[in-house]
Amino acid sequence: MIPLAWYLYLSAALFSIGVFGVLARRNAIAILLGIELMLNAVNVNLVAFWRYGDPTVMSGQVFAVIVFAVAAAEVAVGLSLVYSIYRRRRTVIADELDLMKW
Amino acid sequence: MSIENLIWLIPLPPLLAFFLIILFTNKWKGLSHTIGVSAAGLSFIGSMIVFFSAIQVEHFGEGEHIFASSINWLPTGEGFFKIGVLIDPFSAVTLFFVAITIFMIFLYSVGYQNYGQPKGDHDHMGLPPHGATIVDEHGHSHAVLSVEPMYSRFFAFLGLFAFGMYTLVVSDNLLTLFVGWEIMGLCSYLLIGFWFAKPSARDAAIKAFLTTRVGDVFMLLGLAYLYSVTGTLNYRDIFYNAEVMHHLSETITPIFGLSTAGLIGLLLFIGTIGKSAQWPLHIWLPDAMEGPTPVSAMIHAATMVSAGVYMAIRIFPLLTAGWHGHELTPTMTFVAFIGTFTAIFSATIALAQNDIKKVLAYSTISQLGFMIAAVGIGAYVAAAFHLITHAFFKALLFLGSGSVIHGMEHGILHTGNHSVDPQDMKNMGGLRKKMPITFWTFLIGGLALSGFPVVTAGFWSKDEILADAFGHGQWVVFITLAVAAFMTAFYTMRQITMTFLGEPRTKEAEHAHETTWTMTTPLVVLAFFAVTFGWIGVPEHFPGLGGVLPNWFHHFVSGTLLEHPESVEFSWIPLGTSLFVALGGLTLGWFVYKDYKAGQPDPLENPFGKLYPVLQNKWYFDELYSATFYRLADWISGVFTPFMDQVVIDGILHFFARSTGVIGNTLRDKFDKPIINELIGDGTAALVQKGQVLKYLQTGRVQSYLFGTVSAFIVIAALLYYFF
Amino acid sequence: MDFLNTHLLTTILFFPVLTAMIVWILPSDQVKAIRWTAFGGSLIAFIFSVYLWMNFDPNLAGYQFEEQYIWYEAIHSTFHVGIDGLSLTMVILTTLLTPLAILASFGIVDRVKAYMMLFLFLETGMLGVFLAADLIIFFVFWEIGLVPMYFLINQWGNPKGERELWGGIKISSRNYASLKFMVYTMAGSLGLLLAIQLLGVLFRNYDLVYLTQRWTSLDPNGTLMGVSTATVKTIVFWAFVIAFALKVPVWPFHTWLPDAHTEAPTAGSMILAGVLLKLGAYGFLRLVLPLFPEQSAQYAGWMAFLATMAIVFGAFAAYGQTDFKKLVAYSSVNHMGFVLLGIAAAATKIGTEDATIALNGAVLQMFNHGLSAAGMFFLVGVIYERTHTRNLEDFGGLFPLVPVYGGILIFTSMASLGLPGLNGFVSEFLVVRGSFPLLPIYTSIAIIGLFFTGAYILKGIRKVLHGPLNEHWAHGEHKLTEINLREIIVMAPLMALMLYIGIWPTGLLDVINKAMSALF
Amino acid sequence: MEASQIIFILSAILILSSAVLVTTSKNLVHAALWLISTLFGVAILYVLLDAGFLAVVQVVVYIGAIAIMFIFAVMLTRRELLDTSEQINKSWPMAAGVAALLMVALGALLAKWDGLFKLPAPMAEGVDPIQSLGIALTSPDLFVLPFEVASVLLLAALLGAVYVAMDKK
Repeated sequence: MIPLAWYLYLSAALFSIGVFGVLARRNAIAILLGIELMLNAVNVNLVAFWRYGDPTVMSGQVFAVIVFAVAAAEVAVGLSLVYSIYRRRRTVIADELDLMKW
Repeated sequence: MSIENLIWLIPLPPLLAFFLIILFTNKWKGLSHTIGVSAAGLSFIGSMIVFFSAIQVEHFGEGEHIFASSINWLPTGEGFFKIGVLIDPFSAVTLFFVAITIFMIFLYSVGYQNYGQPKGDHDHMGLPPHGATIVDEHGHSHAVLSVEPMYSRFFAFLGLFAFGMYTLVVSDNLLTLFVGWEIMGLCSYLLIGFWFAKPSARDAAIKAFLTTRVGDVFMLLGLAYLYSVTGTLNYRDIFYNAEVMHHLSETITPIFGLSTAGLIGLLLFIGTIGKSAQWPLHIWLPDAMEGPTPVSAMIHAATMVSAGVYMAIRIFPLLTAGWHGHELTPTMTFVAFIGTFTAIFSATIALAQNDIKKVLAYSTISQLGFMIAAVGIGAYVAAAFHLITHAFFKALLFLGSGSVIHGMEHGILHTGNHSVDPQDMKNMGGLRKKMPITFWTFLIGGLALSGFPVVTAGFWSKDEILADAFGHGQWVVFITLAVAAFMTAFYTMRQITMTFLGEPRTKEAEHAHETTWTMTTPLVVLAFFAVTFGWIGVPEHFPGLGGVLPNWFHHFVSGTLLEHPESVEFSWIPLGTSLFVALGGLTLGWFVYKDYKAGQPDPLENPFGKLYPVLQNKWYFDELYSATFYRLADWISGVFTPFMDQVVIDGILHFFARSTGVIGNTLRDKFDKPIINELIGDGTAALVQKGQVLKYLQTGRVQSYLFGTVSAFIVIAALLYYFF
Repeated sequence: MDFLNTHLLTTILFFPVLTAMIVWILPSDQVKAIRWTAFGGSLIAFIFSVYLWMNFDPNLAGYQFEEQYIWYEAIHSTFHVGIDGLSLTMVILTTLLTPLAILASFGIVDRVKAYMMLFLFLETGMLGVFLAADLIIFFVFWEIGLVPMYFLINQWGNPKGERELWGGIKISSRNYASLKFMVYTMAGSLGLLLAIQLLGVLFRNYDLVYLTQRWTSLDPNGTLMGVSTATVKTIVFWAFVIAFALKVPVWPFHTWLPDAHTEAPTAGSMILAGVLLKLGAYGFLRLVLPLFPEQSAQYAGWMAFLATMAIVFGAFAAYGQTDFKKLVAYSSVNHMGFVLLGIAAAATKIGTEDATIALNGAVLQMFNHGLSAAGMFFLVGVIYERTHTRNLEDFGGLFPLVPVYGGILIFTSMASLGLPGLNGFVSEFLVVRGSFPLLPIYTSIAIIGLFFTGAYILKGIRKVLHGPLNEHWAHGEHKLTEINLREIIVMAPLMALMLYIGIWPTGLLDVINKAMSALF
Repeated sequence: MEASQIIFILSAILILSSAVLVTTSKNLVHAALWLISTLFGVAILYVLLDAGFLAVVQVVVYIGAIAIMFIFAVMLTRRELLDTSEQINKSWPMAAGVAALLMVALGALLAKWDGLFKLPAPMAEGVDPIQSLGIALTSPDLFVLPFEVASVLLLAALLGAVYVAMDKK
């Protein structure tokens, strides 16, 4: 029997790693990878709460499914944006994409 | 089908013809006139059935012995305003002459508008046809009459016109009468202005519409008044209802101390003045002769203007309310004065006119004055009788004059001299040989108009009016009308002499030509009625003839109202007078004009002296109105109202706008700029400096924003968690 | 269908907005699609309102098809819409004229999308006023109708023309006209809003039925907020009257009308004359008379005086114009004067048979004027589109060139003139009949205006169609072309209705009559 | 130690170490591959949590589609396949600080919650979680609307992605 705390701490750790990845990586694709980590952390949380709460109420799983869909959509659009930027600017380094500064 | 349903249907065929022609068959002339004429024919047959059914009913007109039916039309609060049809004795006889004359007009128009002739060389819509050139098999080219360019439209308008007239006659209340009345007003506008491209025709049309509308608005007021007092406009409910009439004649209004009935009657009668072209609203009728010659002219002589008299007779109980057979009430005095004055006034003008149609136009006004005068002295049966006989012979005369003009146009095309006016009697003469049918029928009509004794209808009806005036002791009316009748006979003979007798005064008159059968047939039919119709109204006590034929007309028509008027006592004085004025006028006219030659001044010019141009210019009434009413209206609409709107009202408005602007500018110049801006300063410079530094926070990098967001989130969450 | 039956009014009300949204997402260069969508949308709204007409029961008093939604709870205002015979007549008129006006503006090529959207918003604004059963809603829609009209005049109005103001300032006349229209109406709205607020503050409610009941049953000798009830009522009464009088417009508040009409695009004039002017008269009937019966009776003489002035001076002014469109514009002042005359007469003795007849006449006159004024403005637009002039002196004798147009113009003019057998006569007669026993002097004077109505109508026909042909329009590049099929289709329903109401007004009048009997 | 606890600890180690490598490895292809490994670990957790369907979806959709897409994207956007330039930006210590702070904060937050050491309730007899999930997603009373909205979102994303990535000459 695994206590709920294990899952929660694991997901918190995974989320924090994801946040680090998003903040620290230079490559835009790597930033997206970080986001994927964060989304997975959330999903773990959702499913864990479903299992440890009332498993007959399916909201947790449904939320997870919808997070899948959102993740897929986000990746599709995000990557195509990255690709589109790359075609124009020949770079995917986030720091160099600062046209919107002062 | 019951008679009541048939009455509903009588006005409809011409209306259908109007819509059919306007919407669909406008392009096909033959089809259009077939539709128009057969519609008129259908209505004619229906009218005859109704008429002959009516005269077979015993005591027709009394109580329930009438044909009537009605339906709800306008909801008014709790109840309904009903409209319906009614045939009582008076409308039955009116229907009779209306049906005949309208049918004849339709038939006549086919010939008059040159059906079957080629298309004109230079004809345009809106102008009379100028004639066409055709080349025969020998290579000779002839000028012939050309067909009217708007031929179909003409029949459509006639159809609408007939619809209006029939509606007016068969309706059972004053509102639908007014509907028919105004529709005819529109048609007269359309028909007088038929050749709208001629400025004179266009202006005449507007003059006709507006002048009659002066009367109409008063009439509408009268209708509203009557309706609000009695709660109905139905003839039977008001005029055939002693209680209502009593109430109306007993209540007194604040205006001139007239009784309610008298005031309403007066208001409605002003409508008659307009429609029947009585003085002082007579000015439109002579100008109405601008319409296509005989047809619109005859409409304005035989049918439409009769509507005014028709209504005057309809509202007879109102006009005579409070009258007991002796002293005339104020309203009756007014009516009698208008009628009598108009009769003599326009007879004087007719003496000096040279246009064949204008003479007839003024004679129409004069004869209508006779009828109105008869109504005014309380002799409504005589008025109705004269209305009908006049309709027949005046229709005949107008159609005859149209035929003459047509013949003259033929002559003009032959000689090619277009400067000759085909309507000017000075250019005619000797036409009796060229146009025999026209001559004989015109002669019959002329004699009827003059009141040629015994044989013609005009004699009997005019005699009855004079006898009534005499019998009721109205000496002024009697003498004035007798003088007018004398003038009538005189100018009628003048017209006949100048037109038909003697020798042709121009080449064109020599080459005039009799017209086609579609034009002459109506002349013959109408001539028949112009003679025979008088025989149904021979007074019972007339020496010799009286009692041989029953005075059917008087019996029948007096059933229209509750009180049956008695026939007046026979007296030799009016009979002698009418014999004298008729025969004397005719003889004098012939003597004065029998030797009239081309180029001579009119024989009346010398004896009349300075009066002659006054008569010729119609007593300068047009000029008088132009100088007063038209100028006043122009001033109000052209000067006063723009001043009011643009200077006064907009001036106030602009004053406000300007003041607001001034206040705003003052505030800015005197307060904002010197005080606020100077004292407090812009207050923005410091902000700009700080912004210069702070703008570097805006790195443009996604990650630095995200960093800020996450840090802020943690800090805020921590604060919230620990402090709340 | 069930949804439709329970939400019919809101469906009609917001269908134009929905259509406008669809128009919005269409690409701007697809002009045809935009036009037809806008036309189709407004036509469907019309079909709905015909369905409403079919299912409406004239025998019931009070509102039908009511809908009430929570809207602004803090001030106790609800989104309450309902319909009775009076508003039904106006709704039919609005939904009928809008598709025709849209069809009439197919000739517009400049910024079609924005134009059509404004038009559809305008329709919703007008419908909202007629349907509202809550004062706040009434006011909101009242103002909504104003904005699109402002832009229609300001942006799509006659681009030519300059107007010199004081001190040599020159502005384009369409700017001047639209600003005048806006400022005039806003000035009235100010009082209206304050008056509405006063009622709302007093009773903590804006529902019309409730307010009418409470407001009219106030103790007349009591005080409100320290002032006597009668004084408060009089002040509120005049606030309402001025707001509505500006919109009608009543003499002497009418000077915005000729300017706005002359500068507005054809379809804008059609709606302006056809429906917007009716908002003012509708306000009188819906709010002023029911809320202030005593004050209306007290000041009926003044209202009748203004109405008579409008009739007489409107007619004279129309007669004096040389601009065809201004002539028609002034005719609106003249015709709407009869509406106000009927209302003023009815106010003197509310509830009597005469008053009911006068009100029947007034409402029918509103409907009739909607038809004939829209028709006349459209016809002026037709000829203006071809000749680019509105000066009557530039025309003359055009009848042979354009016989069909001429026939239609004469027909419509005659309806406007009040020829019996066409619609105008019935309503004018009813107004005169109802007003005469109540206000004989004013009615008699108004009749003079009726005479001049004839004069200016005939002047228009005379200058345009009759007389010698102006050769300028007969040949070459200026050759005048006949009215086309689309334009005939715009006119056909108007003409059919004019004839139908003229001959058989019973159906429509029955609804109006029952509504008037129930309302007063 | 139960077997499930051992499995959990093993997969947790897998997840966390791969996740760290995802965020730190210089070669992006490697990072993407490490992501797959992380996702696989999460799938194991789903199995442990009796969410079989999600585990399968995780493998099929996430690993099979999303992660592969990343690899494609990485390869499409590299000038040279082996990019040796710096992959971590200069302010990475601050990022690490924030991440650590977040971890501490979350940990502290969790530590205060009473239900932390709750044990799972036994699964109800005769209830198939997959069937329940299916019903939940398609029943109008439950989640059909969010489900449909999600599908619209996917469609929109599909169109958007195609549009954005399209090479407009």
